[in-house]
Amino acid sequence: MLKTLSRLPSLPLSRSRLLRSSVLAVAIAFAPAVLAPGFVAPAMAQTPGGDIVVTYKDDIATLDPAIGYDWQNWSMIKSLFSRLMDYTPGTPNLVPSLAESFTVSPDGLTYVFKLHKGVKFSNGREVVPADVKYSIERAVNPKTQGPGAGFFGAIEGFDEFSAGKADGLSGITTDADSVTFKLSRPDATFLHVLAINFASVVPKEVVEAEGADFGKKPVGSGTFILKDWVIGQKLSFVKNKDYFQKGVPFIDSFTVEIGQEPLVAVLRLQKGEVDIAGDGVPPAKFLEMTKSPDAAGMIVDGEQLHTGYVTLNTKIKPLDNVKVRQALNMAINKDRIVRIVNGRATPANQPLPPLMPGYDKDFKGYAYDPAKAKELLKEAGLPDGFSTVLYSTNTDPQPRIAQAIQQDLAAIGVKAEIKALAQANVIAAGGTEGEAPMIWSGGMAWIADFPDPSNFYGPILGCAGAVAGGWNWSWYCNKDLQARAVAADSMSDPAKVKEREAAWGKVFTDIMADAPWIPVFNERRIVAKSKRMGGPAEIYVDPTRVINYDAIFVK
Amino acid sequence: MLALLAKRLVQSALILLGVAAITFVLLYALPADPAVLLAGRSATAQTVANIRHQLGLDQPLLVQFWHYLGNLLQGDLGRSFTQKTDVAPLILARLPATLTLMAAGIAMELVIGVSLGILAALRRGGLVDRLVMSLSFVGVSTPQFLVALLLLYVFAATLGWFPMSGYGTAAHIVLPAATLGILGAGWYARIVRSSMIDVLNQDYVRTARAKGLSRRRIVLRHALPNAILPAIAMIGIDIGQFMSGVVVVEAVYGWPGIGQLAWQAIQQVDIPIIMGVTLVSAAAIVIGNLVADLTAPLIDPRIRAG
Amino acid sequence: MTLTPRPTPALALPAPVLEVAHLTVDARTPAGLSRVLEDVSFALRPGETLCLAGESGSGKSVTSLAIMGLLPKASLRVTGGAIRLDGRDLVGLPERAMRRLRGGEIGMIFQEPMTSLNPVMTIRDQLTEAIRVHQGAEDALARARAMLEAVHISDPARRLGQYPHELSGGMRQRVMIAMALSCRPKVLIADEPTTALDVTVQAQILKLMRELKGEFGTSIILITHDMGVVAEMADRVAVMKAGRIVEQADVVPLFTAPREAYTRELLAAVPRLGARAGTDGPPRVTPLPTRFETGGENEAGEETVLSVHNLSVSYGGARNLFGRRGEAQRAVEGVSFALKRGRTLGLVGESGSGKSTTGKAALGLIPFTGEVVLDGTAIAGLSPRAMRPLRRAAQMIFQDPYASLDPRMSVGAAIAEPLVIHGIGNRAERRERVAALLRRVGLTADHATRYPHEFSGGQRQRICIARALALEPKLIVADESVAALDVSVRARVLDLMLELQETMGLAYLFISHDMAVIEKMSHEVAVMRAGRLVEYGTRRAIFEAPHEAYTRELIAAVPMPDPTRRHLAEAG
Amino acid sequence: MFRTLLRRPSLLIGLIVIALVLAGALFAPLIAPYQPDAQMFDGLSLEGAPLPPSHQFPLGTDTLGRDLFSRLLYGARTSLLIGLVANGIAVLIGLLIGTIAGYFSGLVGGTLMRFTDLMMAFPALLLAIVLAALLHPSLWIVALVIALVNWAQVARIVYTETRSLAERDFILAERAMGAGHLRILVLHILPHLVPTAIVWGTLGIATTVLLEATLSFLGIGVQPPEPSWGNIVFESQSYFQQAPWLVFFPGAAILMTALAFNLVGDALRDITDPTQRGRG
Repeated sequence: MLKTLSRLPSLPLSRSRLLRSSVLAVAIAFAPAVLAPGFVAPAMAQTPGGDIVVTYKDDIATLDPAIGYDWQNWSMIKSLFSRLMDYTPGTPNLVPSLAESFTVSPDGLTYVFKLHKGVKFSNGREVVPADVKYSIERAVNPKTQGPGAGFFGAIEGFDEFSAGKADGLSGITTDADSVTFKLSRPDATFLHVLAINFASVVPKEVVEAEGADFGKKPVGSGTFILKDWVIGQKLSFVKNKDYFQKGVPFIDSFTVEIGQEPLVAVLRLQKGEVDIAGDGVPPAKFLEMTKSPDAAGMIVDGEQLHTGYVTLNTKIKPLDNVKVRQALNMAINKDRIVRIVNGRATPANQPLPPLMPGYDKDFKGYAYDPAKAKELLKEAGLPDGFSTVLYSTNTDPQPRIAQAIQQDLAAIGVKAEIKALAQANVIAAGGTEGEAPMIWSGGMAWIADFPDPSNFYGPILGCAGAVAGGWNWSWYCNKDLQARAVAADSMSDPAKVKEREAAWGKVFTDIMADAPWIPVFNERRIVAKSKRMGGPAEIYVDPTRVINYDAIFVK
Repeated sequence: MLALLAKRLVQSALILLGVAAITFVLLYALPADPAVLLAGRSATAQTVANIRHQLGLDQPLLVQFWHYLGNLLQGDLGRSFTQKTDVAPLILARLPATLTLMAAGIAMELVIGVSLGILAALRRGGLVDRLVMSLSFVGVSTPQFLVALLLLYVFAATLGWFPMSGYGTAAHIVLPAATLGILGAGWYARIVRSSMIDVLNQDYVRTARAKGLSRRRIVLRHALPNAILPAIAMIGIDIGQFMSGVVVVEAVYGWPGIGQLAWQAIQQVDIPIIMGVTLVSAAAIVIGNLVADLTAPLIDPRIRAG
Repeated sequence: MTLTPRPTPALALPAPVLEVAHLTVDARTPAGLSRVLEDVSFALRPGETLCLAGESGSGKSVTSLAIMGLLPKASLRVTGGAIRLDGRDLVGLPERAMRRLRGGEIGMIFQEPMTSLNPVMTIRDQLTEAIRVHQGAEDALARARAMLEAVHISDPARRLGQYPHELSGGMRQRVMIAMALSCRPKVLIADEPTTALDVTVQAQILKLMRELKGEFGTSIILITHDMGVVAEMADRVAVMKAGRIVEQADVVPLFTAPREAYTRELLAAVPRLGARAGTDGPPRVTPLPTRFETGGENEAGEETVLSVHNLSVSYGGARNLFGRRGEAQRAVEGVSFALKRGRTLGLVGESGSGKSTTGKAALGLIPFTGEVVLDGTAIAGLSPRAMRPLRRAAQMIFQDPYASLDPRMSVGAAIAEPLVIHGIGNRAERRERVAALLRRVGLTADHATRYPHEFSGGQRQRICIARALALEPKLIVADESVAALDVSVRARVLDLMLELQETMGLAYLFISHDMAVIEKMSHEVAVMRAGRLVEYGTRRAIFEAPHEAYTRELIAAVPMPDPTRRHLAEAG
Repeated sequence: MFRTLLRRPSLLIGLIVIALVLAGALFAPLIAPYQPDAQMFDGLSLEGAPLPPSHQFPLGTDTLGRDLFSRLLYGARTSLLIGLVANGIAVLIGLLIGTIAGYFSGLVGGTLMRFTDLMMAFPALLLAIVLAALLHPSLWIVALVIALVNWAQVARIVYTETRSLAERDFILAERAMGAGHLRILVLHILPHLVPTAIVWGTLGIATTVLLEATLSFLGIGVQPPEPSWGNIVFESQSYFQQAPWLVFFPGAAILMTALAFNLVGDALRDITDPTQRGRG
């Protein structure tokens, strides 16, 4: 998941992966080895040119691909650098990018990528296979302190390297025009891993020359080049004329203005001063905008792989009692909460969002039934309810949602005190054993790094996450389910795709029997763009990029 | 004078040291572990421990503080946990914006406050006086964010006279500076009024009148330089108030100053940035007081003599 | 010049420069109008010095401000009469026209040279300003310098660039005079121009004024409460009381044959230097022979109450960063004296000579070095706790009786305070004692429930004395205790103090800058200058045969309330 | 007293407003038409938008469908409580440190005043933010934080006044009579500082209400659903265009109350200190 450590004025706007079809991305790995990079044919012709303005509230942190891991810099890094694999814009469909072609061994343990010839970094040097090896090793190297190291855990030599016992990843070898990866175990998600930002290719000599400043003066081989960065004010990106795929991107440049209140950004957008309000439409403005005649041209409303939930700490009394947890699940009026967020979400009943492979649309979950909830509490020996604490981040609308939950809980006699804190403090409380009985995940909610159900389990519901400083804030650990999860993840045989999917799906619905979460809703992402901006909605709520700067264009 | 300056400088340095120590202790006690936040969700306990070690967070508080001070003396404010860059350039990049805003705000305060104060003092007890005094009360009683939102809505969003947000041109600074200035002007008006009334009752003003000077000359040449002294002392204190005010104002107007930086850093428990911003604002306050202390003698020769 | 008894024919005498006729001024108060000046009339002839004399509140200053058109508009207003300058009525003249006269035709100087100059402007700016406003800019600077030379200021070129705080009080008053005369006004109004100055400086300034009057041909209205100054300066005198002129006459007849009772009273109250010549002690005010209430000793001067040896007090030396003091300045150095029971030591000197500091150090109120023996105990280095019993032996009375009383405490409580502190008596006993003390100082017992601001200055000083007496001290340090009082009140308070000394055997360390008062009160006199004792001896020795030139200078500088013996202005 | 009131309409107005606010706070349960934290189904439009003032909801509803009028009434309790508690503490600390530092100039006074300077140099809001984050915000913590931020100013003023008092002759007279330090401090210095303390306490309440609002605006104030004027505005600030009543009414309440306290404080200063009459 991406850290959304920032003050989000609206619903959690997080980098999302939109999965339009249920076709498993893994399948692509075994498609004919030469997949031409290309685009979903847009409805209208893209005219090249145009300079656009994008706004964000928060500072852009580093643009170093080995480090950057938040939803603002994610899409910029995507466009500054290229990777072996990428996605078709607006879809979760994997395509080779820097790789001209690739092969996978039948046992799923060896991947060979042949690189495009003549791809150049923006400093003029050609990209060679050694750069790929260097870049991934850099992301894994503990000295980098990169948050993405764990994704590469399947590559041979990972453990030695991350423990500091080796100088590099023994599993990556290169020759004149190709890179070979040897895995220590089958990883059904490995091609996705090579498409995430941490696998971006960087030029070693520049990284070493710039040292710590590389994140502020990035050099890559992507569609755009960072021309200028006025810290705290704006970043200017210009089109990389030498990008190895001709005709990409469309716009000549985009300027990211920082420090703009989302509300102000939308007001400016309506006046035509801004083209994309990066932080989306704040709730206050949402209804008005959707009702206005301009709405059709300005509002992009897309689904994302998001679930908002309340964690129930299984190590804190009385939440350690499954009946209590079930009772709480039945107490929440999710329809009302959805109304409070102006209908920008749909009620949820399981951890996985509807568009995620493995989502069980027949699963009913716990229906809203306060009477039954009270009964369950009585059975649990708590006829008069109990007192507890509900944590939430302190940015609108999270405290409001927490209050709605609080009122629902009060209806069955559960008195929840709200602690609305800065995000960092909530995360710290969640990662401390016995500290936070309940946490509303809003603003920090789980969004998959890539469209695979496995990504929704490990850190947030698996035993490995239930440690101090971990992200499994329910402190939930079911050994049986854990075993089934591991089994499902090693099913890398393409023939078993459906089976794997079903296995994962069952894991998530079975988790609900233990009720460590109250899944509340799946939120849609609302983006505001100026009317001159063209293209389908997908490229503004791109499942892999948030905003796909490569694909957007000016009408 | 030089001795005074040296003394005040050392005093200021000690105050900053105190501020650094207090902030350090406070932040150390914050219930959030930067290492965990940095490591991200897919991190193992080993990674977290590694990061903690690399940041020196596993060392005793005193050692950490000692290192921090050592670096500080070399102008090194440490590295931001989240942004992975040196803090000093981050703050330096944003400081001009905040300083510009503060300067504009203070200028507005002074111009509005001093002229209204003089006006009220001259029309003491009259309608103008009462009006000015009432307005000054409304000024100091109004929540800053309310004014910020109101000005934004009226003058930028509705009337479109000024840009809504951003930085760079003179037009951009008007509304944020007005938000800071209009409210603060109330204090200045009150202070200047009261000291002006005081000064106008002084013997030397009577002397000036006995010399047959014009009222204008008496007010501007004789009374004002004396009456302005308390207002100058106020500027030093004011900078402290402004440092708080800019957080709100910068947030509303998207002003790229250190207020926004501070707010983000607090949300992210980015201790080096919080430390840096605290020290810089404390330094601004201290320098402001210092400048006020040193400006007063320029106007008042009596202080010059010590 | 003498006033002719007949109605003044226009041709017989030069026409007055300034004529005030039936001037009436009212004050606006919440309760309505109240009269401040009533039917004030006088005429100022060319080259004449007219003194407006009177005690505080008599309307002297209001008169002068009315002439200048400087009455505070909000509260005071001329409601009748006329002020004619060269025949032109100034009452109701528009501000613009009035402004031309101020500083141009009428100059004015004030009591406090310290505060009457703008502290943030150079002397040059303040001087040239007036010249420029009234007479154009041409040679303002040269004329300013000429004016400074005319008032005999040392190093005038340098003074021009200086700020008021860099000048001494005397120099500032000279600058004020230079400023007031810079446009050669016809009339100079001097409102208590020397009251705030040391006696020697006063003599110089008075002399200067006389000299300049001749030189510039200016007529002077001199406002003063000091009959000595009147006698030294005036051609004619108008005595004011409660907003009226009670008597107006040439100066010699006024002093030799005052017609009005009030004038006589006023003159009688003025202490005259040399009045005690040939005697050893203060005048006896009680008819009976000395009998101390305490009984024990019946011979005054046996017991030494206070002995000070080699006393030094350091001030200043700004604290450095670490709280240590830097190089200190000596405020008092090597002062020694002794004071016996029932006697008064007059400590005299000009401002800044260290008199008050000596007084406070003698009571251990400020840190000092040297030896102070108070009632037989050396107090150096004593803790406040150890000092406490000694406090009963010695008390202090200050210059400003209002400031030395807690405004939030009733008079009774204030007088009882020392008794409470020392745990003397119960509530009822204390109340009785307070009543007795109040009666003792000439007030009544029912005053106890009132608050200080309800009393007049003289009464307040009596209250302070009562409080000082509460502990039946042997010694009272009186620090300029009568300086703030009007002459008539001053005389009565001094008499009270003498009477208390006679009946209770009090010893006084009497600190004053006023030679006449010192002469009246003291048995012994110590003259201080710049922190040191320059002369110390019996009163008679000091006043009748001073050894030191400085002492002689001090005595010579005192204005004599006798116009026939003018010595200050005319001597040099 | 009544005459004084009549002659000072501003004081009268201030007192009336304060009385109204106090009454509203005290009798909130009687006056309020709804529970302050009741999220009513009919309090939101079908799309989830807050409702404008109407017969049913006199000041409209907030974004959770709660009655704004009821929340403002209960919010007055919180805001006033914080104002009084925070200022009480701040004035007490300031009085203690200021008098001690002013009376015992020298090492003790110097140290205390350097510490006060340090607190003055500390960016107040930053301190408040860090402390609030550190201590987990609650009503009392917010009050405490504000007190800790505000005392330094009171201490400075008290210090200056004590210094000038300590040099007055009547204090010297007390010492000459043999009065101990405690007696002088308690009986002769403190009573003179009471008006200052009252005035600053009153003026401070205005600042405090504003600071609480600012803390809430930044999301670190009183915890929801407990209403305070600050967090009511904070929760709804982004609706200032769509639902202006959500910002306007609480904003006006804060403004009016702050104004009232300022007016009263100023008038008190004039009345208790005749020498200051007519000054700022």
